[in-house]
Amino acid sequence: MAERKPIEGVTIEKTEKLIEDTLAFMPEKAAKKRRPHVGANEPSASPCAVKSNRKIVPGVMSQRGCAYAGAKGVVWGPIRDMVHVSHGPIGCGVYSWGTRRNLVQGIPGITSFPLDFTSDFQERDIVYGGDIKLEKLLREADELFPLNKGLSVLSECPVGLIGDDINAVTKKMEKELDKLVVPCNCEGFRGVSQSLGHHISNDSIRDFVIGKREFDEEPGPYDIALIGDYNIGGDVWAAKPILEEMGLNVKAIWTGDGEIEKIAATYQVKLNVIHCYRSMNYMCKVMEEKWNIPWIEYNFFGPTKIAESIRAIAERFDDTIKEKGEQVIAKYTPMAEEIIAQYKPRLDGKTAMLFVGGLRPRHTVGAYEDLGIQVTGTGYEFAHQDDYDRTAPEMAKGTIIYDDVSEFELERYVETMKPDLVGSGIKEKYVFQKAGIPFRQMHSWDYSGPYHGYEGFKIFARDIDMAINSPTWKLVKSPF
Amino acid sequence: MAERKPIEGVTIEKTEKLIEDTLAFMPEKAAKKRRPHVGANEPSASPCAVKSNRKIVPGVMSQRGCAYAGAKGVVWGPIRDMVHVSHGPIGCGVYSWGTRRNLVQGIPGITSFPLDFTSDFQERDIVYGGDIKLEKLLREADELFPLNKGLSVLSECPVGLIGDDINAVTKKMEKELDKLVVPCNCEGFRGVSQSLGHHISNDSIRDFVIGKREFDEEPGPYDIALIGDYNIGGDVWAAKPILEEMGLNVKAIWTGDGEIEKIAATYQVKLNVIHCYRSMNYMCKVMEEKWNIPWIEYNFFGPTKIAESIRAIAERFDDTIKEKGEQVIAKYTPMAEEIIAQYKPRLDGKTAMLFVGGLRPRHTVGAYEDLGIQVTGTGYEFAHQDDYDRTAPEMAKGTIIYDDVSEFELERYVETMKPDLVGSGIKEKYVFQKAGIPFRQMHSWDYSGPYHGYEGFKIFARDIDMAINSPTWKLVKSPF
Amino acid sequence: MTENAVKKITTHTPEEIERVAEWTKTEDYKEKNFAREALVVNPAHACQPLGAQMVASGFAETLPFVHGSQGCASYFRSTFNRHFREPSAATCDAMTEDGAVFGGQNNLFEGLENAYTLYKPKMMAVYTTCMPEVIGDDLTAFIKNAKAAGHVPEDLPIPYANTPSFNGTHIHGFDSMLKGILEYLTKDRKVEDKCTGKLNLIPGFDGNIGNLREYQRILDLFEIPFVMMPDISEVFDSGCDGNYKLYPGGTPLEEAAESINGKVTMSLQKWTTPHTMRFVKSEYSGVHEVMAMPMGIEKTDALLMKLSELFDKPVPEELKKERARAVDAMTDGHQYIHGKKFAVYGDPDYLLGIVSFLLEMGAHPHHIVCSRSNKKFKKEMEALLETSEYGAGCTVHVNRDLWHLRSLIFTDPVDGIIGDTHGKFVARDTGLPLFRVGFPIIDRINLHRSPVVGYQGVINLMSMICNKFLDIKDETCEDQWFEMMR
Amino acid sequence: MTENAVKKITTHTPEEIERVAEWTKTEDYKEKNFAREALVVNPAHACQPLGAQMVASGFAETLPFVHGSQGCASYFRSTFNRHFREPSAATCDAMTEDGAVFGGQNNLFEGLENAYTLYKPKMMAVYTTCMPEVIGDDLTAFIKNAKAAGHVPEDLPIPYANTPSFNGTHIHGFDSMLKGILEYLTKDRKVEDKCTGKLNLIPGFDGNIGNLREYQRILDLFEIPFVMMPDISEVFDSGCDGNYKLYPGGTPLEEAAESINGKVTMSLQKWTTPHTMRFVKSEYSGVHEVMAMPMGIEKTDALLMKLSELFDKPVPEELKKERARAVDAMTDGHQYIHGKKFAVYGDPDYLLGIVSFLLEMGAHPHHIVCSRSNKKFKKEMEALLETSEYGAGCTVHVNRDLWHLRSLIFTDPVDGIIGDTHGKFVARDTGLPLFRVGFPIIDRINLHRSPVVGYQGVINLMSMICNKFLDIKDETCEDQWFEMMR
Repeated sequence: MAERKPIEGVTIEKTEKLIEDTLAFMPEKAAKKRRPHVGANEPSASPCAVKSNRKIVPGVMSQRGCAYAGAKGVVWGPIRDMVHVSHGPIGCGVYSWGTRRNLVQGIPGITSFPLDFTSDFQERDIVYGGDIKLEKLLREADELFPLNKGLSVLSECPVGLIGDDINAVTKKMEKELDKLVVPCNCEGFRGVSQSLGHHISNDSIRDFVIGKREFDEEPGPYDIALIGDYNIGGDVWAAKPILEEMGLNVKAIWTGDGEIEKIAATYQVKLNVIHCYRSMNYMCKVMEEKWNIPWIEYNFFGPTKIAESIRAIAERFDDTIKEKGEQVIAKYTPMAEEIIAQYKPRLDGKTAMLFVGGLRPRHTVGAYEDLGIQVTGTGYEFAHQDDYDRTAPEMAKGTIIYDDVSEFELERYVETMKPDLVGSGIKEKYVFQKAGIPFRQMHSWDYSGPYHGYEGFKIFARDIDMAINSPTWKLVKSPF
Repeated sequence: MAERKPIEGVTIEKTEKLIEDTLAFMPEKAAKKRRPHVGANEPSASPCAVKSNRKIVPGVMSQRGCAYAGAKGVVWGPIRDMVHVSHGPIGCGVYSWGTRRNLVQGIPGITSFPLDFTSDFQERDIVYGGDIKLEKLLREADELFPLNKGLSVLSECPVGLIGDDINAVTKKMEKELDKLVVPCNCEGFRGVSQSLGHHISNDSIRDFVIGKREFDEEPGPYDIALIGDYNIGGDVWAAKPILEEMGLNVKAIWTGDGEIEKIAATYQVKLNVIHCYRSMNYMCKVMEEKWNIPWIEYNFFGPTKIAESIRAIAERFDDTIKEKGEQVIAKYTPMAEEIIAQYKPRLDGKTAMLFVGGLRPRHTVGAYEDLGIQVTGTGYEFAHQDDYDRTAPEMAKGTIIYDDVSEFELERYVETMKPDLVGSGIKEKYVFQKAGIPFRQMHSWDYSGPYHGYEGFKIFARDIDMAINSPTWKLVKSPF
Repeated sequence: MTENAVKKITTHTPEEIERVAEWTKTEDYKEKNFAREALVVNPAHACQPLGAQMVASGFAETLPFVHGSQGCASYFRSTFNRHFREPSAATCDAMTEDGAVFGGQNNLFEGLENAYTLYKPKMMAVYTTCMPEVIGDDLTAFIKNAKAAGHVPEDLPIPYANTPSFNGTHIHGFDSMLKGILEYLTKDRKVEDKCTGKLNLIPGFDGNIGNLREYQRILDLFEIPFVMMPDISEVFDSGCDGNYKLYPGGTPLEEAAESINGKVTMSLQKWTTPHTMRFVKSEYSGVHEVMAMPMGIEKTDALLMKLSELFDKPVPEELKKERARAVDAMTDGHQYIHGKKFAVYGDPDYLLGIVSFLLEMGAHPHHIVCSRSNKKFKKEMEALLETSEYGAGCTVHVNRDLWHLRSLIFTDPVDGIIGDTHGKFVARDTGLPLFRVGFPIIDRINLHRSPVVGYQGVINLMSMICNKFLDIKDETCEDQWFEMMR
Repeated sequence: MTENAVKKITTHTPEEIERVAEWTKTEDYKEKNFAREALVVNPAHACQPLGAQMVASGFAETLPFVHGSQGCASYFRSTFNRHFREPSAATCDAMTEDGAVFGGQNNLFEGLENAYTLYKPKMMAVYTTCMPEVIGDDLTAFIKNAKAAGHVPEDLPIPYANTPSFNGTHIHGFDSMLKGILEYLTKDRKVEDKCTGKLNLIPGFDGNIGNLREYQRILDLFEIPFVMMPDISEVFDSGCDGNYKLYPGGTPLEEAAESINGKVTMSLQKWTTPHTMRFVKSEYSGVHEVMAMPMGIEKTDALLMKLSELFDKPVPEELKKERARAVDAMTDGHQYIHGKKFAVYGDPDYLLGIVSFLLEMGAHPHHIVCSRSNKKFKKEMEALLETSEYGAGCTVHVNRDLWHLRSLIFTDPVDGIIGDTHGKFVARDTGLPLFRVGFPIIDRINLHRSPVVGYQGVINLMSMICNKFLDIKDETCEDQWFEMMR
């Protein structure tokens, strides 16, 4: 991949100065903590110099969530046929109920469970412990929702603090209910971000799920699992058909619109294809180690990256698949070109700054570029070094890379770099819109989507055009 | 029928005084004109002393409409399969479009035509005449609405004044289109009320419709036509099933949800049963004279009158029908009793005053009485002597009877008699509601209905209870 | 077949019905439909006297008086009753056949006398129906004679307007009656160098009481003294307190008379008030302005800036805040309406406002229908469309009715329809939501109390439209697309 | 079967699925559902710190500060972001494992210092999440130490509230934080014989900005000087003018401090403010009143009369007119809601208001669900139901959730559901319209700008409910019942 062409007006010097000027507002200690997390991009440097996966600076408005959010919201919640119990006080379950847009098939409450199940801890549960209640709860849940294929128990902060043993309870109940009953010790105080929640969830899958089921059908040469697509706004439903058109059998999805028993049987596939590296790479490595399943990263944002990814995936299979892969590309390229012809003239030369989670800060860059938009800054809420290493080459020289950026910083970076669009989260959305800056909520596709695949690109292009070119922005400045 | 029992506090003397006091506000000439139109009821007097069918007093707010309203709104509009052309300026058609609630079956615009067809006269049409335009219009209408079974042309004021000859045009077009094309010279300036519009329409049916079609099937002994039910709020659909359950074949309906060709073939039936005597008695008499078809009035408001009517109609047929009639009564009486048991305790002893059109000022009295409500005043917008003669016996002694009552008078009569409900038209509704008096719009069933038949009685009872007992009335008086 | 043969009753087969039903959705049908020259089907306009009656109702203690057939008066009244769910007092002189022969003078005499005695108005505003217009009654003479003959006091104001139904629409009747009343009341009231300091505000034909209250609120915030002519805001939105009032509000007659010495006279409906404004320009002191109905941000801005300029007052802080809040709502909500196509119909001034709002939201006013107007209006609308890229491909149809609109939508679909209640049939046929804006609205409650003008109007229009689209999404999507958030 | 045997993937037959789906609608299921003791499914309440954050946001230049886990702060903020579609500033001290072991003092020190430096608040309001509550952090000491150690200035107000999520709901957190702030700010500010002359108005937990503006408008009309505590009306409804403001509004701190010398202190949410009002009663000068949220005519009347009495001012004419207009709308529109049955859920004070409104309209609040409250509330609600014949047969369910409500509706149907967005699933399952009232509303726009209190609120509620029923009628009826008028 060639290095990105430089962006007019973006230089390492300017960016470094911007960073210094911004951090100067902070108390010394805080600035010192933050300094390593922000940098001007050096596409050729390896590894990326930006530090990550550290505690947030207390008192600074971070956008981060917690381990529970990473476990419930990201990994477990999207599994459609399980009862996911938010175990602890009322809040966590309510706030994460239906707010991540991990869509599911099925009949809600009957065969799929996008509901809020909670033990709604009261004072007495803190004092006497919640294990007995949990046991009763699981029994009640299984009785009232008999078609569930399993139950997950997601611990909230107090559970860990008061020393409950949910693992004992789930073990007992798995036997009693004859279903997968999975403990996940994802108390929000653990770790520094959602990321540990992903990891703990990976551990739970490793320890309590995978290997416990097998597929009905005999394994085939084209069996794969789709890893790290959470079906936000229907992304899986736009991505999976592409893989299927390539001739691959998608046996399991981790975890968007996923089914727990198929996840448990995933060790039988031939290849794991992974979109969200951050949240799921650990399990790919586990499966590689234990079952010799290779894995490959891919990117289904924008036609350029989709084609690259189709070819890279096909490369792992025989000529049949390679040929079909090319057919898929040939089939959809005209549609993609049409979209580009429609929107690129309206967007060419615009710039965008991003700050999101998981994979998007780097994976979506190509999609913006397909539309003629250059990304001048990007960063992650909860990335690790390997994410940043993968990001640097995708960004032009001198663009700004920020890790766990605070609202305070981001405002100033945006103020100075003046992008035509900011793509970030709901907490930032209205801040930037007040400033008259077009914005898309890029965790949840701003209630739109899917953005994955060719179908998603069409929607992505429309949405980006709508955001940037909405005539409403012209009205922000009052004539009086 | 026994004379109504007296109503507490209602006497001839009091009522006469009320009338005198009210008319005293008027200029002498106007009071003199109005005096004969109002009276205290003498149930046993024959004929009723109240004068009717006179010109309204200019300058006094009458509720009356015009001949066009009687023709388009009442008689023709409800025929579902004709294109009814409001011929003249734009207004009449627009105001009468969908505002009378004569519901129809069929696919609107395809097989039924609850639309507003108009020639939208412009100055040039007044100057040069509208006949040529009308001819073209009928051709256009038939082309665009090919499944129509006929077209009616309803003249508005200017048409008669400028000397157009719509009859010549319709005659020509009937031939050309090979469909019933009916002229109706119902200019609004003709006559003193809607009533002349009914009559002119009857004439049009007599001259241009009836006799021109025949039924496919052989005539049977139980063939009847339902006359004078305009299907307001679905009344026909609540009345017709009763007649059918009695074993009668309803071959045609005049004109609610009616079909023009069946109307044209009505001369083949054995009996005409007529609900709205005012608007259709002329045609019954014509059919009696020309085709020897007997006719009978009936009343399908409230279980008492329904049972009476079923028996009276059955009386015209053989024992089969009589027996079935009794079965119908037996079948529905428990339902009616249930309704009465539910609502009468909430309504017993209440009083109501009415002022409506056609048949309702007398026909609904029994339904109110079924619910325990006494009617203390009633009157008609456009009745004739025969209507009042039929009304007097239905009302208690001393109750007030008013013909073509003005808003000014009615307000004062209501103010003094203090009924718990006023049942009248949309123009009066909000006047009385402002005064805190429960009201039902009794031309259109206040967007409810049906009120005919047993099914209708259930809705009637619910609505009357709702109107009188709505807790909103308690809020009218402000505490400050 | 002989002409008078008795025929059997005919029936259509289901196939035939299906065929015709489908045919009405085709280009072929559309072509035939648009070839119509004589037939009008489902028009979206009413006749002149209706507009005249709205004006008459909007002056204090004024009795609207219909010279002509009685049925007309009942139609006008019930139309207002249904829309406002309010009383609508008006009387008439009930001309009948003899009037057609001898003229309506006697009816007018008797009618005026009775009405005056019974209803004690401070003014009677007379307007005509077709009948006296066709026979050529001379109202100037009749009213003069009525006074001379003592039927009504000499000094009772009885302005009148000729409002033939076979010419123009309700907005033209509005214009004539308003001009008639102002001409009458202001006669000989002009005083050199006198200035009331007030704004004479002419809102135009508007069934939305909320709009009128919004104008009043804006002017109060500016602290601009004003008189609204006519002012139906209380007349057709009076309270229920146990007492019916025949004359619950309206423009005070003395203030209307003094309006000739006003500082500024402003119409907010250009297409509704040409004659009135011509009269104002020729007779009134002060500044004369015609502004667009303030729908959408830009037209509201323009009004406020004009008021600010004319009265040398800054735009009130509260309105600045409201503007920013409305823009906030627009930026927050644009995604629910951006790119959506609409069919809109109604009166010219309303249409210009709605189209302006839609363009500001990035929506397309795809089919614009005015069932009675002219080429000049069409040009003005087209010029408005040209101001925005979102107006590209949108077309304006003048003197086309709602049956034409049906063909337009079937052959070139949209996402929603904006207009009065009469559009509900085309909305149902085409399976689209109808956003009720305009007059009359006779199948929903309270909508006439919710302003569509000013910054608040922007929020209201957005709420109505976007939330309905979201309702539809929630109601029609499959389970898998049913979501907590939207 | 051995425990660790690898099993085949299971599937359910369509018949089995259908059977279960139908079974969930039965009395049998309802019984099992109501027998639940441990499991809560789809509750309609949130946790204490959310309410505390709303309070903290509502004071001028105040930074809400979460002492505890960082994820909580993000959840609270995004909840407000989604409901108001507005920024929601708040920070936290990000306690993690080490905090669990050593306590959160160091986090608090660093957090307060950084937050103070970066965001320059005039006050920081601290509230807790589960974690410090479980480990027993001593906030009084911590904050004192923070000041002593120079992390923040001594004179910077840093009130705090213990808001454990395992106790009560968001309304209790609201109460604690408000009490905490008032206690802090008013300390030593009481002056004998001094009276601000003002009304201290405590609106309670209310996500409806329109309600707050309505209170303000009413008090302005009365010309009663007031301070609203907290006042989120600008904070969560600021304009879009190109400048983001971190602190766009809120109760001025000095006015809050002076509130202790107020003429009247009034809460409009009894169930939300018991501790605050207990504190007020014990410390504040003047009159202390708890009034019901003014939903419906009678409760609005009661509020206005109380204000009139306490401030010796007549009810303003404008409000009298509004009352009459609201009653007019009710009498005109009652037929569209009379006799209809509703399921309602939400916070206690909102529920009392909604039920009062429904009873006034002749509607039945058939199932009333409060997912966390107590027997006293249940009794109060039952007493309210007993005031009207339309309350007969209606039942109150306390500590029952929206999955219980699903059973209630399936076994005993209603016509509509009133509550926040979370009810949309039960509404969909049962095929009923959801009338969105309460918090949060995260799937429609602008509803939080439309007041449901006061006379205007009556009109808004009626419009929302009745027009939706009419929409449904028009959309679902057969052609033959499709009508122009409704």
